[in-house]
Amino acid sequence: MDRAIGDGDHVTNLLRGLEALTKQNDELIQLDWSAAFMKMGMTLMSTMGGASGSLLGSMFVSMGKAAKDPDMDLTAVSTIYSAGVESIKARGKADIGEKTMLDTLIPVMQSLQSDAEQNADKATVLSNMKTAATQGMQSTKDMLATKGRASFLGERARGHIDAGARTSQLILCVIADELSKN
Amino acid sequence: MDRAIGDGDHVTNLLRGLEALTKQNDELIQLDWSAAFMKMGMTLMSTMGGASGSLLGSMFVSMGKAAKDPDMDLTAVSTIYSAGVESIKARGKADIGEKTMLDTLIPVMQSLQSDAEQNADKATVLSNMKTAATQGMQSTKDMLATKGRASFLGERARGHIDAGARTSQLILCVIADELSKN
Amino acid sequence: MKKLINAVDSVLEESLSGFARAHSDIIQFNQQPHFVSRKNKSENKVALISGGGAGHEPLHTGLVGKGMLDAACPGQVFTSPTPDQMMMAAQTVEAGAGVLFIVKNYAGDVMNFEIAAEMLDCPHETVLVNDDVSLPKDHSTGRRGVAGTLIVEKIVGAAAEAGADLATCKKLGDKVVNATASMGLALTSCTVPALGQPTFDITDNEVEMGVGIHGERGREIMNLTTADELVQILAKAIDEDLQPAKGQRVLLHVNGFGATPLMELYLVYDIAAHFFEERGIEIVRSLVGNYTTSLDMAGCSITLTLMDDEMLQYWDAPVHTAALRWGI
Amino acid sequence: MKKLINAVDSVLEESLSGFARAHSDIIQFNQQPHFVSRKNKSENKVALISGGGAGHEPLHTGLVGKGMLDAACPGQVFTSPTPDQMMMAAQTVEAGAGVLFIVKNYAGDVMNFEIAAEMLDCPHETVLVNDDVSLPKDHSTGRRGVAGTLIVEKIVGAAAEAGADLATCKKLGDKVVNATASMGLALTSCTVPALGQPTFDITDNEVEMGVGIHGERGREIMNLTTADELVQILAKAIDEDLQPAKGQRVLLHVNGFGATPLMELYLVYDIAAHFFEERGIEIVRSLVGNYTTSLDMAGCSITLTLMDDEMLQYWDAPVHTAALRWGI
Ligand SMILES: Nc1ncnc2c1ncn2[C@@H]1O[C@H](COP(=O)(O)OP(=O)(O)O)[C@@H](O)[C@H]1O
Ligand SMILES: Nc1ncnc2c1ncn2[C@@H]1O[C@H](COP(=O)(O)OP(=O)(O)O)[C@@H](O)[C@H]1O
Ligand SMILES: [Mg+2]
Ligand SMILES: [Mg+2]
Ligand SMILES: [Mg+2]
Ligand SMILES: [Mg+2]
Repeated sequence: MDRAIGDGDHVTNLLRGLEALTKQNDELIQLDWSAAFMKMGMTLMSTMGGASGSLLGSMFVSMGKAAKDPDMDLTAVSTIYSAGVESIKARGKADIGEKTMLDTLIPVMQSLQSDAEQNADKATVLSNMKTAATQGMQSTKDMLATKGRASFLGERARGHIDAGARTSQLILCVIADELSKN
Repeated sequence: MDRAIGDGDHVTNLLRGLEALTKQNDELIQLDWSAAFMKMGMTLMSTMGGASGSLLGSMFVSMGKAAKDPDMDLTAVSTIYSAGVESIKARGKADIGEKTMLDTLIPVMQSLQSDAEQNADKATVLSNMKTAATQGMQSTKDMLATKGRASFLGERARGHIDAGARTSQLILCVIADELSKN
Repeated sequence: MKKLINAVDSVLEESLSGFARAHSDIIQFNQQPHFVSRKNKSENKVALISGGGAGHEPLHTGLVGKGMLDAACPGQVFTSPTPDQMMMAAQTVEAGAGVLFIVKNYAGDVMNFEIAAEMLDCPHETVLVNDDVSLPKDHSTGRRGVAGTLIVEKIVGAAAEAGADLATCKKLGDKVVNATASMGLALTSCTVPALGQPTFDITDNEVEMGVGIHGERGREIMNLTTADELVQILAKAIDEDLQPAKGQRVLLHVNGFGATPLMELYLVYDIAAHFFEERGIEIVRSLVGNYTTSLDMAGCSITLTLMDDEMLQYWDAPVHTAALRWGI
Repeated sequence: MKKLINAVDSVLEESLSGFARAHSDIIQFNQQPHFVSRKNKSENKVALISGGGAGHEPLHTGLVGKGMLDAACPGQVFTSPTPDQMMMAAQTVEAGAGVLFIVKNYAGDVMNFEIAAEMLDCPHETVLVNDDVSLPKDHSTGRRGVAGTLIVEKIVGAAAEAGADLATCKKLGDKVVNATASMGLALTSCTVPALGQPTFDITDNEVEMGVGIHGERGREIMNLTTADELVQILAKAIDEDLQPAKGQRVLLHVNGFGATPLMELYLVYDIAAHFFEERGIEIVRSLVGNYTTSLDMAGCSITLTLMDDEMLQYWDAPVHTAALRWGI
């Protein structure tokens, strides 16, 4: 997926990380949210490699640190997720508009935050989340990249969706779909 | 031409040699047959390289040694040419039937020898020479190679004409055609 | 994809195993997590650690040994290694004088090394290599680290071996980085095993000019022309960046990307050497060969380092690694 | 054809010029006729001369220097050199103790060296290298000389350096040849500049098994399968030919043909080493890399040499050439 404007390994990296997580499923289920996020972060960090490994690893570790409350209401989810996204911004020295996964992750953060403030119902939250993720992902298409490998390509990167933005969107949409089932 | 069963350089080697000879044309014309053959041999030897360079070089050097008589009648030509072919046989430790240039050169030698004995007229000599060269060249097609690079291929060499046999035939036919003009 | 491998997933493991066997006289290989380290640890020496995605061999594993790296952490092919590799490597080779990380400037490498460094509880410094002048100096992520990395590792490795302390090694590393510029071009893409197809498409008369070392596209596509013209473009970019003075002594490194024969690399060297000598620059050391590769990519890069007495002395100092060896 | 060259006719010249520049500390290059010779001639030493078609770099030019060859005569790409090259090289490097020619067994090489030898008026001997076991021992032209040549040159080079006389060098050379077996496979053809297209066609799932080093086809076409299976075929053929006894010490050399990355070569080494170790053979020395190449051909060969104390001592002796260097 990052073949066009990256080095072609993003999906492999992600799959390696997800596979490692799957193997720990039984263990993770035993843990509270904080410990589970922490462990997931460490696992992603030590199995994925690449830019995305350090970023997603950092995200989950930070989410683990933020998840003190066992109670997972929308506000808690929003706070925890935001802590994760902020850690990516800090680690990657990047922000929205640089053609990275943050272009998916930040709009979702904003959507969660405003839905939490407005106490929106679950269906709305999940639908808004998917819209934000998808629009964010798509917004990377016409961007110039200023972070990550695609930045080396200058104008040649325009017209391609960022791999990290795309996989983040996919994952967030799958999560939203799963949550809407129960 | 020796791409199929050789290493693909035979024609290049030959052209390099012929080009060097062409450059010496003015010089060669001044020399008697013996000296001219000698010089041609040394030139081929030091410009062609490869198996064919050493063989054709040896051939011309030997022809130079054999060309003592300034008088070039058919018997002399046959004797001189035979000396050249014999030197290839000796240098290459090869004989007819091994899928090499000798399969062209030896039949021509035999044709010249018998035409010299029978005192054949020029047209007959040249026509016999062409026939011998062409049949000889073609005979290599179905042979197994036992000398040269093609020998490494075993059965895989069958069905291909040997490059050295082909170029020898071409050269001999061109010479015959030139001689028949005057 | 035509490769001498058994399975896409086991390439790295099996290759490292072979490397470890073939060079068991000088290195040892840690399986979990992956890193290669020097067999004989010398006390009170700054420990040099580098790493990065695999696929650039001999960089970095082939540069572990006396006079150069203490450890190398290979990631998956073209994928930055993970922090636990650098952590464990550091714990293994640290010898009382601190750790110097030598990191090629790529987001993934930088961040993963950073995380490792943050968790490390011994003195440490990082030298960031960013020698690729195909990108402007003020590029948003900085320039990439490419073939100049070997030169940094050799010179700083010799200094560490000679007893220089951490601050001195760090300073020397930065000096070498600042004195080094590289630029490369690709004639073909490479094929990453996990991908199974060339990373980019390129026609028979195109050249990717200004490429990195991960099979990513270059700065621009150009028409394939003579080596003279292509090498001039590389050399000019380097010359404009470093602006060496007349009489300046330099090290000229022509690097192959993996599939370009030595015959062509020496031809490239000839053109580049001529270019710089014509400008009154004195080539005092040379290195020609496939050192910082991109798997099976065809192409080359040119690296120039402005040398001074100190750097020359360290370049010449004995080294014994799998890929670079002299004086021992 | 995608190559970093200026013109088909000048490749060799320009490449040799670059080689000569890059290694002017140890070699000198004679333009007319072509040969590369050692810079510092030692008196009363047997002079070792090898040569052959170009395109196998670093063989042989990259093996000229202290402890190895005194001169190398490169022909055109894949074309045997001409006798005047060997004559002139011999006259230049002969140092009162005679000349030893090291010749790979190919009709062209053999005959051209033979002619040179016949014209030479100093004592001389020839070691014919024929290590390629892809051909039967009783093949009509004998077996080809391939990657084992480097091992002959290294060991005999060290003996000559140590003062062995011509007869001793010749005998040692023959001993190494008899103790050495190689076999190779190709994944792709190479492209000879003058030809401009690959020498043979091969599909994506074919392997040429039992190839030489001139881009000629191999013994047979096989299906591309795992490295394990392919390397076993090479190793088995070598094992059957040399029949090493249990406990036999060997040198294992994995050679790349030019376009195969080190990552794959080390993987091949791992498989081959495992194969021989399982049979109780002791691998005491290893060499992995692109040494006897076929321009840009992808593929590899395996070479095994049965070592004794004398050969080990000479293998370990100092050497300083462009491509092989240790101890100096
Ligand atoms: N500095 C950064 N900040 C945020 N995201 C980044 C940054 N650098 C890269 N990324 C994201 O990482 C993705 C690439 O991940 P991956 O392919 O695993 O790493 P690598 O670039 O090391 O090969 C990009 O598509 C982009 O979304
Ligand atoms: N031993 C030999 N005796 C006679 N002719 C030979 C012998 N070996 C090779 N040849 C001829 O030489 C030709 C190849 O010449 P060339 O391609 O120039 O040399 P090389 O085989 O060294 O590449 C073959 O086609 C064959 O006709
Ligand atoms: Mg990537
Ligand atoms: Mg040929
Ligand atoms: Mg990557
Ligand atoms: Mg040839």
